[in-house]
Amino acid sequence: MKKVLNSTDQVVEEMLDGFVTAHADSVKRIPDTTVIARKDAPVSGKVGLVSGGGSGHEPAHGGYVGKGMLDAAVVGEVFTSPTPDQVLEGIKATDSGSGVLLIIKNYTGDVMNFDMAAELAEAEGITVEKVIVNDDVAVEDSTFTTGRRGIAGTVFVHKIAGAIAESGASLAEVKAAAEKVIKNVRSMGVALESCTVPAAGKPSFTLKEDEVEIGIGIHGEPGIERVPLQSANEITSTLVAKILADIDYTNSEVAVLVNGMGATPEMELFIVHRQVAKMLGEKGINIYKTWVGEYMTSLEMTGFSISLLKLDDQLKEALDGQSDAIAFRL
Amino acid sequence: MKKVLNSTDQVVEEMLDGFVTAHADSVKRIPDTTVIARKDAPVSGKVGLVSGGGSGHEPAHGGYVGKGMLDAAVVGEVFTSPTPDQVLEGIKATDSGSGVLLIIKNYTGDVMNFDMAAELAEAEGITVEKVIVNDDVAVEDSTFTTGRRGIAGTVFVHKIAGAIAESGASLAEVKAAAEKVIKNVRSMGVALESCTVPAAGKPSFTLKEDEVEIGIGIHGEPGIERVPLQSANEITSTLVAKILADIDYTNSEVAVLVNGMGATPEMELFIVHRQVAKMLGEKGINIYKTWVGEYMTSLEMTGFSISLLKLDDQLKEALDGQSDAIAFRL
Amino acid sequence: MIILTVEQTIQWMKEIHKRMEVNKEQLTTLDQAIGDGDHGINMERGFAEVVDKINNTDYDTVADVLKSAAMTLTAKVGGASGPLYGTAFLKMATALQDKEVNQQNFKVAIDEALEGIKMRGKAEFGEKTMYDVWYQAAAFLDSEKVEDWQELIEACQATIEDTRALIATKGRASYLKERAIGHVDPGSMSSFYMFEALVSVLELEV
Amino acid sequence: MIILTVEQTIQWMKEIHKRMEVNKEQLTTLDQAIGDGDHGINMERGFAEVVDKINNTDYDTVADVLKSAAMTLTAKVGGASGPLYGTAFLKMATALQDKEVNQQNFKVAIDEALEGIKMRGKAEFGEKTMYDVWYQAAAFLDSEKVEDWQELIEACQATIEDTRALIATKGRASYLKERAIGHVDPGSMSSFYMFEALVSVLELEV
Ligand SMILES: Nc1ncnc2c1ncn2[C@@H]1O[C@H](COP(=O)(O)OP(=O)(O)O)[C@@H](O)[C@H]1O
Ligand SMILES: Nc1ncnc2c1ncn2[C@@H]1O[C@H](COP(=O)(O)OP(=O)(O)O)[C@@H](O)[C@H]1O
Ligand SMILES: [Mg+2]
Ligand SMILES: [Mg+2]
Ligand SMILES: [Mg+2]
Ligand SMILES: [Mg+2]
Repeated sequence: MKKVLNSTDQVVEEMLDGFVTAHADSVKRIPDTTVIARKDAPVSGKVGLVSGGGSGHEPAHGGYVGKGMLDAAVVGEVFTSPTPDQVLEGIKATDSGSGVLLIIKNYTGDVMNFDMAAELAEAEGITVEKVIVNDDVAVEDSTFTTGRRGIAGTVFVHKIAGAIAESGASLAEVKAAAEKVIKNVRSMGVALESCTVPAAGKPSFTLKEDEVEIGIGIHGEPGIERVPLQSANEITSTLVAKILADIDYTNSEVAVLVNGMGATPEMELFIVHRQVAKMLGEKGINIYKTWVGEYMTSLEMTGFSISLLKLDDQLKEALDGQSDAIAFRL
Repeated sequence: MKKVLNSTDQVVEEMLDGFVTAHADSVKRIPDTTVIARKDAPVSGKVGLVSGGGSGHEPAHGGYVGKGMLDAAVVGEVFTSPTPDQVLEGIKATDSGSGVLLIIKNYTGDVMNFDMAAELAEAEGITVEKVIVNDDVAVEDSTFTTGRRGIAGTVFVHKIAGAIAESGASLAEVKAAAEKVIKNVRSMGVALESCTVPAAGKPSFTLKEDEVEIGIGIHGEPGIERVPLQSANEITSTLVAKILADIDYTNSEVAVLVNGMGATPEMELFIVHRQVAKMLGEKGINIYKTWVGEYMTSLEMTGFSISLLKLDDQLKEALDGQSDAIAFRL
Repeated sequence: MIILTVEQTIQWMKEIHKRMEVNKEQLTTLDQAIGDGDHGINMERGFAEVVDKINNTDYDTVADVLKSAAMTLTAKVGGASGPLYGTAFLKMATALQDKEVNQQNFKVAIDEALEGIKMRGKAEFGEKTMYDVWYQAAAFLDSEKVEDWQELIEACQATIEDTRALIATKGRASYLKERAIGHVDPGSMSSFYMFEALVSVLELEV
Repeated sequence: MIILTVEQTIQWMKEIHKRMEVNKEQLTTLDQAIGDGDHGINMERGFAEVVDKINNTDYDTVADVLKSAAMTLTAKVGGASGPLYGTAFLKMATALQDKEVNQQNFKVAIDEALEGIKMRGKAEFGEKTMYDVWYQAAAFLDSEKVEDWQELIEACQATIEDTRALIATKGRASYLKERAIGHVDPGSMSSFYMFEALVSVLELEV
């Protein structure tokens, strides 16, 4: 393992320290917690938006804290959901009396820890609502199982719920908008190489020189299928086809997110986007706006994910709203 | 070599295509060239700013095209300076009659190709000025040799010259501001793992499991020294000490750029920034603003660079100016 | 007859930590195969915190020790296993509140822990999770009076082996469908170490 | 006596391309050691374009062929080698304009090419660049009348070996200081192939 670290059990602490030092003009760390909050949190009269998860997904989630997006991000150990008490601190730091919405990615750990935090917050008299993002079409959506995972499409939930909250909407309205995004966003990813969790010291999985893993999650979990390395166009087609098969995008306008998993050169992401745009064009799906870059990473994993969000007028307006978040300026 | 590509000799073409497709609202590609220009170029009454270089440094340089930064970026093959005719197209696309400033990184190839383009442009009656960025303190500054390289500090030149140009300044004034930045910016980088040029198909260099290369350039050129892998704090200290030894930053305010080379997790960059901030604090150097992320990459190289820009009031104001560039929104 | 004293309970936590330390890499490797590769790290970190907490606290009852462990696991582990084990130990603590720990009460406590995991994780038996091991442990305690605690270890051991053959329908391993077959569930393994640690202190002369 | 016809000049370019193709990886490997690892790629791409251009054009003079090559290299290669070789061939073309290519005129043309590289690259002899090879080639042509063109190849070959021992003070290799010692300069190597290709066509029966 070759990493720029001081000590494997201090990575989160030191990252948070470096992060708030770098961005002290817009964010703050709630003392003795792993919570990054807007500098002006709680914002009076505004619904608080709290998300988070394990670390290792940078710029998620601290990079999405700022006016127009999240009020707080709660950070756990690498790839490990934060604990209920930390999430509770995030909730308390952002509640201005208008209630708090938790944006949770659908992983057992995240759901349980955020649930427990919500219970604790309710016990303290804070109104909390939750939405659970499950955009990953690689995983089957079934009520008998854990259901689909939440991956990069979550960024759109942050952005749109953030804009709606900024407009002064009520907790119920912000939640409804977030759920509309969740209903309309689908994603899927692929890995060419694994990442290495610092404390584990060895790669999470191993692929052969000519193999890729289709349908990976964002924690180095294995995907659904190993296939031979194909051309950029072929891999992209596989992912896009799977996404398009899941909900009907016909004649719609979409936002596109081509997300690098950590080590993929941006050059390759643009080559992927080229094919995404081509396929959508052929299907008569109109691209409203595109983001290409690293938005929800898995440490230094090589690979990418594609997310498509089906838009309506409300979502478009919210997507265009101003954002001061460090990793999503608009 | 495991990459998301269709064909190694189409990478630049397909990347450019994907790039303009993704960002068609703000940039355009000059037809049949490798020039990315502001959609509204040439901007009447404004000095044109043209930079560029080989590709593989994404988001440099296309990501810095936009209001408040570059008017055009001219892209070459991977790690290979663009040719004079392409640079000439960039100049022609951005000259509104107020002249064009070329921002060149100090590499023999870049300097020669941009020089030839400037001669061709002058022959066509366009006033062209040039500045040469040489921020890399890993390389000795000597008039007998090629001199220091231009690396990530170039982004500050784009930003500040861009803001000055946007304010309606003359070519001479924009050039003077760019030169002031060049005089006051220093950088240095380190690699943990090499990158692989697609057409080469194998890594540019090989490091042992416990070795890092100090003082690398941005094209996979070897650095100045191989040393054992050290802690984040130690590596950072080495780089910062070298930078601070080069010009006197005492009692000054600085802008900091911690730049990932392509595959380094952002988490690690923040751990580096933590130490940068600590060292500067101890020396009484005040950080005015910080950027942490990928700004001048070398494909999927693992490693990072640190840049420090010494600021005065003019530079601060220009640094704060609005920018619509995709990779440097402000 | 009291089967577990305060001293033994403290020792139980220390024995768990010892096992998590020794088997950290094994648990992480199991989790790399069908999860996200942090289970050993999570468990070792969590029980190190538990031991730390316990070393700095005085306890009057077994329930208090278990409650300390529960709170610490919940607050320090995160992930799926943090809330699940936190809940399990909290439910045990509640069940044993103001009670001496004889076999009957302990059996009830394990039943409660089992219910806690089920409630928190919405797991059923046979979904290839830690629930399977707790389920077997509870079933074992239901069977008459225990003569030889080693048999508890064997029951748990068998369950672990059973998880190997299963498709998972809860937790991260569920994403893998058929590909999870052939791999032991990491949470079942760490639960096994907990019961193994328990038996090692139950058999202690105190 | 005419030593180079239009046909031979066209063949010269094709022979260069052939060598760049065959030695693409070698040149790239040399450039990986002390540069940025693209020299073979640049050269192969550039001369492929030259051959393409030449195949689609009719030429009356040697100068015209060389000018085509120069323009193509300048417009298609980029990097350091593009402008340098572009300039070299352009200077040769200019020197041979309206002249037949006898040994005397060819010698002058190589001198001009040498001056062009020097002007463009600000290089001197002994800086571990392609200039070294052109310098030796020019020096060789200065020495009386050439009897055996193989000697030109030998002169260039020796220079390449000489670059191995040098510290570079121009180009990317200069960043490496002492670490460049022991490595052949990639541009010198590609220049060697150009002269090797030249000799192969000079000795052609036409
Ligand atoms: N819904 C659930 N019910 C019961 N146990 C579960 C559930 N989900 C996961 N687990 C258990 O948790 C273990 C994983 O723990 P850990 O790796 O620490 O958390 P995470 O999956 O968040 O990384 C699994 O091996 C499984 O035994
Ligand atoms: N200033 C210079 N003068 C003469 N030759 C040079 C100079 N700089 C570089 N070269 C030659 O160019 C070669 C490198 O070419 P190439 O790899 O194609 O370009 P780049 O260095 O831009 O990647 C070097 O090996 C050297 O022979
Ligand atoms: Mg985890
Ligand atoms: Mg090059
Ligand atoms: Mg896990
Ligand atoms: Mg080169």
